[in-house]
Amino acid sequence: MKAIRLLALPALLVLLWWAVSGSSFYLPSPAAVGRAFAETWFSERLVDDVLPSTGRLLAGYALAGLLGVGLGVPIGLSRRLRATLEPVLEFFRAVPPPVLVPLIMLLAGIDTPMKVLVIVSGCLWPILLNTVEGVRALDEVLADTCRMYGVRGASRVRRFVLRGASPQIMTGLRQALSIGIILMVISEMFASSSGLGFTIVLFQRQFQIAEMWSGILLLGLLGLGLSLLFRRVERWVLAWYYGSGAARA
Amino acid sequence: MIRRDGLLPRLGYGAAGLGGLLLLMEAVPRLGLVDERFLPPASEILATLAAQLGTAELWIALGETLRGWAIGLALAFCAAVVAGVVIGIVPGLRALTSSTVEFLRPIPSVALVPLATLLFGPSLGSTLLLVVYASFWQVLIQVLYGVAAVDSVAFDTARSYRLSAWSRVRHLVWPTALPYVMTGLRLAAAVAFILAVTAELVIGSPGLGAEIQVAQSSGAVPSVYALIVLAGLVGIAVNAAVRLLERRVLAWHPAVRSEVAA
Amino acid sequence: MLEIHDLRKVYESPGRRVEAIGSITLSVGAGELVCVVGPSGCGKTTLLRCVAGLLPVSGGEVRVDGRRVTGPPPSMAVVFQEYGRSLFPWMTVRQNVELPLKEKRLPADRRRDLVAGSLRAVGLSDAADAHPWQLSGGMQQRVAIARAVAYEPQVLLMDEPFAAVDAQTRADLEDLILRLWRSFEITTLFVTHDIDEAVYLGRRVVVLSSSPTTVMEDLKIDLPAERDQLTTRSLPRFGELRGHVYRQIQRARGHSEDR
Amino acid sequence: MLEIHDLRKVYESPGRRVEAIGSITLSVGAGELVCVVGPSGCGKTTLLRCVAGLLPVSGGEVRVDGRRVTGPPPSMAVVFQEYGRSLFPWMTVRQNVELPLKEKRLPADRRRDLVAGSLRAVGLSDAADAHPWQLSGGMQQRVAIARAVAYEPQVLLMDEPFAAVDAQTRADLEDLILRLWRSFEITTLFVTHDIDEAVYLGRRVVVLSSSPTTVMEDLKIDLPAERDQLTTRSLPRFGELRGHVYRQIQRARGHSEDR
Amino acid sequence: ATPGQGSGPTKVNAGVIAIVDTAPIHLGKAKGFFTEQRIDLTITPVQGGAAAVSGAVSGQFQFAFANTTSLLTAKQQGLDVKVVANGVSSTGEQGKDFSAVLVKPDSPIKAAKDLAGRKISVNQLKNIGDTTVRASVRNAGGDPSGIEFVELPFPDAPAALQSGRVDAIWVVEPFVSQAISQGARPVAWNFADAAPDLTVAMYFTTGRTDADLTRRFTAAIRKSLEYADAHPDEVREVLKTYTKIAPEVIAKIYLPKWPAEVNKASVQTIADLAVADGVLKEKVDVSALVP
Ligand SMILES: Nc1ncnc2c1ncn2[C@@H]1O[C@H](COP(=O)(O)OP(=O)(O)OP(=O)(O)O)[C@@H](O)[C@H]1O
Ligand SMILES: Nc1ncnc2c1ncn2[C@@H]1O[C@H](COP(=O)(O)OP(=O)(O)OP(=O)(O)O)[C@@H](O)[C@H]1O
Ligand SMILES: [Mg+2]
Ligand SMILES: [Mg+2]
Repeated sequence: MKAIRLLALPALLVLLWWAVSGSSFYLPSPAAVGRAFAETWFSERLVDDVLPSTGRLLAGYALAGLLGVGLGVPIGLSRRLRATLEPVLEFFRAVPPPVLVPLIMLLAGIDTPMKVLVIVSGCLWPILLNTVEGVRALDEVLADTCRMYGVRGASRVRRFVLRGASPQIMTGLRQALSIGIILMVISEMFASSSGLGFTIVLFQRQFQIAEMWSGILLLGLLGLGLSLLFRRVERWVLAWYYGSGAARA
Repeated sequence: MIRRDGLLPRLGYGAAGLGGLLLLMEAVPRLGLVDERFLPPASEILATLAAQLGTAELWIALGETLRGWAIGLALAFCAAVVAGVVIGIVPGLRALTSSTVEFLRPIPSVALVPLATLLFGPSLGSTLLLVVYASFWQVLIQVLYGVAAVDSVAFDTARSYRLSAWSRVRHLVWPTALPYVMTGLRLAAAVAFILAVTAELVIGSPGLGAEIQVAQSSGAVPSVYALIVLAGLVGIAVNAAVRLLERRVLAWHPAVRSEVAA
Repeated sequence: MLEIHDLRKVYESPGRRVEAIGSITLSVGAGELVCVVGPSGCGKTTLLRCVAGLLPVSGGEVRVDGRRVTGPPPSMAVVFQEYGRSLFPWMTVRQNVELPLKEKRLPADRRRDLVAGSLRAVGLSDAADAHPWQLSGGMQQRVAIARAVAYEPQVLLMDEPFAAVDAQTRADLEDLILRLWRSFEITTLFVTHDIDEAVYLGRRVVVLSSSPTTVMEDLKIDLPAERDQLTTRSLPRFGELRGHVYRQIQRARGHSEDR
Repeated sequence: MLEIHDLRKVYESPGRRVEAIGSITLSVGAGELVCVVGPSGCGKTTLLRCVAGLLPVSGGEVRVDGRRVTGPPPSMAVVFQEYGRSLFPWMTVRQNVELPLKEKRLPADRRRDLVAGSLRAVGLSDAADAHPWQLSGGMQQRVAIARAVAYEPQVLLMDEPFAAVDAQTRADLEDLILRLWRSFEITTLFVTHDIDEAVYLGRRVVVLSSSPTTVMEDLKIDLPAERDQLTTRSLPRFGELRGHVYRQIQRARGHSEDR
Repeated sequence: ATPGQGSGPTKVNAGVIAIVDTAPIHLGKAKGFFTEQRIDLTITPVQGGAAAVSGAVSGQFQFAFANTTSLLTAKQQGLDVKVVANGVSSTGEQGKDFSAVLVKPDSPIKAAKDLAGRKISVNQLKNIGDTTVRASVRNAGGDPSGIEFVELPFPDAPAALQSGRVDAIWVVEPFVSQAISQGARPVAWNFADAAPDLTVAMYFTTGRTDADLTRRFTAAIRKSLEYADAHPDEVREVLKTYTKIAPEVIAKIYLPKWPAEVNKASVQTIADLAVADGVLKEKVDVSALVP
C-alpha cells in the first residue's frame, strides 16, 4: 500500500513523459534514458565521478549545517548582532553562486576545498535563515523557565535553544539538502575534470542528450535517497514535536 | 516602557556591518592577500559601479532582470503556497507526492537549460522557467513544514466549531504557517534573483547576468565585481522589503513582538 | 442527547501504553447539565475529547442526538482545558469570538450583538481589541468561554473552564452558565475539580474513578432547581452532597494507590 | 528577604496601554509565606514576574535579599501559571525536573534522590518517563511543582499552582508546600484564586485591587501556626478571615467596575 | 516565413558569443551588409557553443556561431547542423596568434615540449582546447598523454596560473595580451601549431532554414568577414560596442584572421586529432558538415 502511494505519481509522470517524448532531439524516450542510465552509471563512473561528488556534497552539507546553526543561534538570540550582520549576509545571499565561484577560487584554489566551499555557499542560507527565525520564535515561557532555573550559556543553547528551534532548523536542513546537490553540480562546472555534475554538463555540451537526462535522473534519485535518509533522522530528532501536538503532522 | 532599538539605531547597526565588510574588501587586496588585479579593492569596485550607474544600459539590464525576477517569484510563490497548503491539509496527498517532490527538488535549474531553450529560446520564458522551477521548491518545503506546525489544540478548536476547510486554511493554517512562509519568501526571493541572473548568464537573455557574462569574457574584473556588488545591493533591498512586510503581517508573532516592544 | 456506551480509550505511544478510560457508560438527556469530577489524570479530558469527536475511541461508541460521533457534531461548543492554546494569537479577542459566528453565516449586526453580549457577560468588554497574549490567564480563559457562549450551541462541553479565575468571577460565571443553560436548554457536560461547583451547577454529578477509568457514581443532585450562590450553598443538603462527593473522590484516588 | 517598593508596571504596545500595576509596596520577611489574591487580570502574574526579574519594571524597585533585582536572582524557583508551556516538550518528566539540578551541578545520585522524592511527593512516580504532552493538565502542573520543589530554592514564587488539580490532590499539595516551607524556611509568594487556600496556607494574605493595582489589604492570618486540613478549616476564625477576604475581593472588583 | 522578392526584410536571430572572434558579424551589421541582403539581424549573445547549437536546433536561432569541435561533436550525435561560412581562423603565425598556452614567468616550462605531464587549464574539456594543445606538444616532440587538463573559464585562468594552482593555461584574446602584459610567458601557440590556417569556429544553420535565406545570410557574412579582415582598426572600434574589454587592451590584442572560406583540410585535421584523443568517438565526414 505504501509502495503504491509512493510510486503512483512517479509512474504517472513517466507515462506522461513517454507520451510527449520523441518529438524532439532534446527529449529522448524513457527507454532511451533508461538504457543510457544503465550504460553510463553502472561503470567505473560510479567510483570515479559519483562517489567523489557525493563525498564533497556531504562534506559541504555538514559544514554548512555546522556553520548555519552555529551562526544562526547567536544571530537569532541577539537583536544587535542580527541588525549588524543581516545586511552583510543578505548581500552575499543575493550573489549568484556561479559568479561567486571565481572569488572562491581566488581564496580556496580550484580543487576539492573550492567545490566544498561552493556547496557551503549555497546550503548555508536556508539553514541560517531558518535557524535564526526558529531561535527568534522560541516560546517565551520556556525562555523564562530557563532564566529562572539558571539554565544559561552552553547548557541553555543545547537543552533549550537548539531543541526548541529544531523544527525550523530541520526545515532548513531539508531545504539545504537539495540545494547542496544543485551546488554540487554548479561547483563542478568550474575547474573540474570529473564528478557527477561535470559529467552531466559534459554530456550536455557533447549533445549526448539521453546520457545527460540519465545524469539528471541520477541526481533526482540521489536527492530522493538522501531525503529518505533525512526523514528517518528527522522522525527521530523531532519525535517530541510530532508527538506533542505542538505540530499536527 | 522604552523601545530599545528603534528603526534608526537598527539602520545604524546594519550600516556598521556593511562598513566592516567594505573595510575588509578594501584591506584584503591592499594588503596583498590576493592580487589586486583579480580582486580589486572596494573603493575601485565602488568607483566602477558609480560610473556604470550613470549609464542607461545598466539600468535597462537591471530592469530586465528585475522583471524576470518579479514575475518568476510571484508565479512560484503563489503556486507553491497553493500546492503546499493543499498537500499539507488533504490527507494522503503528502505521501502521494513526497517521492516526486524529493526527486524533482534536487534537479538543478541549470540542468534544465536545454529544455528551457528548447521551449522558449533565449527569452523571458526561459528565464521564467528556471526562476520558477528553482524558487518553487523553496517556498513549497517551507509551507509544508509551516502547515505541519499547526497547534493541535488550536486545530481541535477549529474542528469543534466546524470551521469549513477554507476558513481553517485562512484563519488557522495560514497564520501558523506564515512565519515559515516569510522565511520561504526570503529564501525564494534570493534564489529567484540568483536564477534570473544565472539564466541570463547561461542562456544569454538580456539583463544583469548577460552584462556580467560580457564583462567576464572581456576580462573587465572591476566591472564584474561592480555588477556583483549591485546584485548584492539588490538582495539587501529585497530583504529589507520582506522584513517590512513581515513586521506588518506577523505583528502578533512572538518573534516580531519582542522586536517591537522590548 | 448524549449517549456514551462502553467507551474505552487507550493511548499508545512507543514505550508507553496508558489505558486512560477503562469503560464508561453514561447518558445525558437533552437540556441536562451534568458535572464530571474525578482525580487528576483520570481521563476527564479524554472523555470530553471523545464526545467532541476529536479523538478516535478505542472501543464502544458515543452518540450525539442519536447519531454516532465520528467527527465534531454540529452546534457543539467546547471550552478546552488548555484555553491559552485554543485562542488564535493572530486575532484580537473580538475576532476570536466572532470567527465561529462568521462560519455560521450570521449577519454582521447579529454577530456584533452576540460578541458584545458575550464579552460583556464575561467582563471583557474593555479587552475586545487586545490580542490573547496581552491578557492575563483568567482573561484568556474567559475569552474561550465567551466564544463558546456566543456560538449558541446545543451541546456545550467545558473542561475546567473556571480554573484560572478568582472566586468572585467564578461565581458570576457559574451563574452565567446556569442562566444560559436554563434559557436555551443547552445540554451541558461540565468537567471541574471544584466539588462545590459541581454540586452547585449539576443536576447530576458523575464521579470517575482513577484510571483505568469507570463511572464510580452517578449522583442525582436533589437540590431545588432554582439555585443561588448564597442560599443554595448554605443548604444542609448541599453540605451533605458535597461531603459525599468528596469522599467518593478520595475513594477513587485511594483505589488508584492500591493498584 | 523580598522588598517591593512602589512597583509600577505599564504594558505598552501599539494601540494599547495597560497600567497593570499602579503602585505596590510590600515586603516578605525571610521564611515567610505570603499569599496574594485579587481579581482576575489585576496584575498578580505581572507582580510575580517583576519579582522574579523576568519583566523590567516601569518604576519603583524590587529587592531580593537586599540586592536590587535586574534579572532572575539565584536560588529562586517559579511555578508559572502557564504550567503547560513551561515544561520542555522534548524532555521526559524526569529530565524536566532534573534539568535545573544539573545546572546547579549537583552530583548524579543526589539529583536522582531529589527527582524521585519530588515526583513521589506530587504523586507522579509512575509518569517519570513520560513526556509532558502525554500527561493530563493536572499532571503537567504537578511536574512544574515537582521541579520547583526539587530545586530547593530559598525563594519560591507560585502562580496559581494548584489550579488544575482535583480537590483532594490540592489538599495534599497544600500540605506538601506547608511541610517544605516549614522544614526549609523557604520564603514563599503564593498567588491563588482560592480564598480558602490563601487563608489556610498564608501567614499573611495580600489582597490586590483591580488595575491600576495597589495593595488593598495586607491581612495577618492569626491562625495557629500548626495547620491541618480538617481542624484549621473548621475553626470559626478561619471562616471569619475567609469571609473578610471574600468581601475585600468583591470590593476590589466593584472598584474596577466603577471606573 | 519565406519572403518573396521585394517583400520586407527577413527577421533573423543569430546566436553568437560575445568575444573578439565574432567581431565581423557585429561590424557587418553596423555596416549594413545584412540589410543589403534584406535581413533584419538580431544578434543574441550566447554563452558558448553548446548553447548556440541547442538554440539553433530548437529553432530559436536561424544561424549561430560555434567552434569546430562543438560542430563536429554535434554532427556526430546526429544533429542536423550545416556550416554556412567560416567563423574565425588562426593567424597561423607563431607569436602573433589570438590563442596561446601561457606559463608563469619563472616557470621551468620553457617550450611546448615541457608541457608534457603538466596541469593545464582549458575553458572546456574535450573540446578544441585540449585537442590543439596536445597537438602543440606532439609537434614539439613531447608526449601529450600525461597532460592533466582542468576546466577553468578563460577569465579565471590567469589568477589560477599566478597562484600556482595550474602549471599552464590555455587562453584566447583578450586574456592572452592581458596575461602577457602581467608577465605571463607564452610557450605554445596551439592554434598555429595544430594546422596551418586552422578554422577555429564557423557559422552554421540547420535544415529548417530555407535555402534562399541561407544563401543571402552567407553572402552577407562573407562580406562581413572580408571587410573585417581588411579593416582591423574598425574591428577594434566595434569591439568597444559589444564587449567590455578595456580600450588599452583592445589596442594591443592580436586579432585573428577572418577568411571567408572554411579551411576544410584543417577541419579534417581537427576531426582526426579529436578521434585520436578520444574526444570524438569515430571518424566524422567533414564534407557532410561543411558543404
Ligand atoms: N496524548 C497522550 N498520550 C499519551 N497519554 C495521554 C495523552 N493524553 C492523556 N494521556 C494520559 O491519559 C490519562 C488521562 O488524561 P486526561 O487528560 O484525560 O486526564 P484528566 O482527567 O483530564 O486530568 P486533569 O484533571 O489533570 O486534567 C493520563 O494518565 C494521561 O497521562
Ligand atoms: N504581554 C502583555 N501585554 C499587554 N498587556 C498585558 C500583558 N500581560 C498582561 N497584560 C495586562 O496586564 C494586566 C494584568 O495581567 P496579569 O497577567 O498580571 O493578571 P493576573 O492578576 O495574573 O490575572 P489572572 O488571575 O487572570 O491570571 C491585564 O489587564 C492584562 O491584560
Ligand atoms: Mg484534563
Ligand atoms: Mg495570572
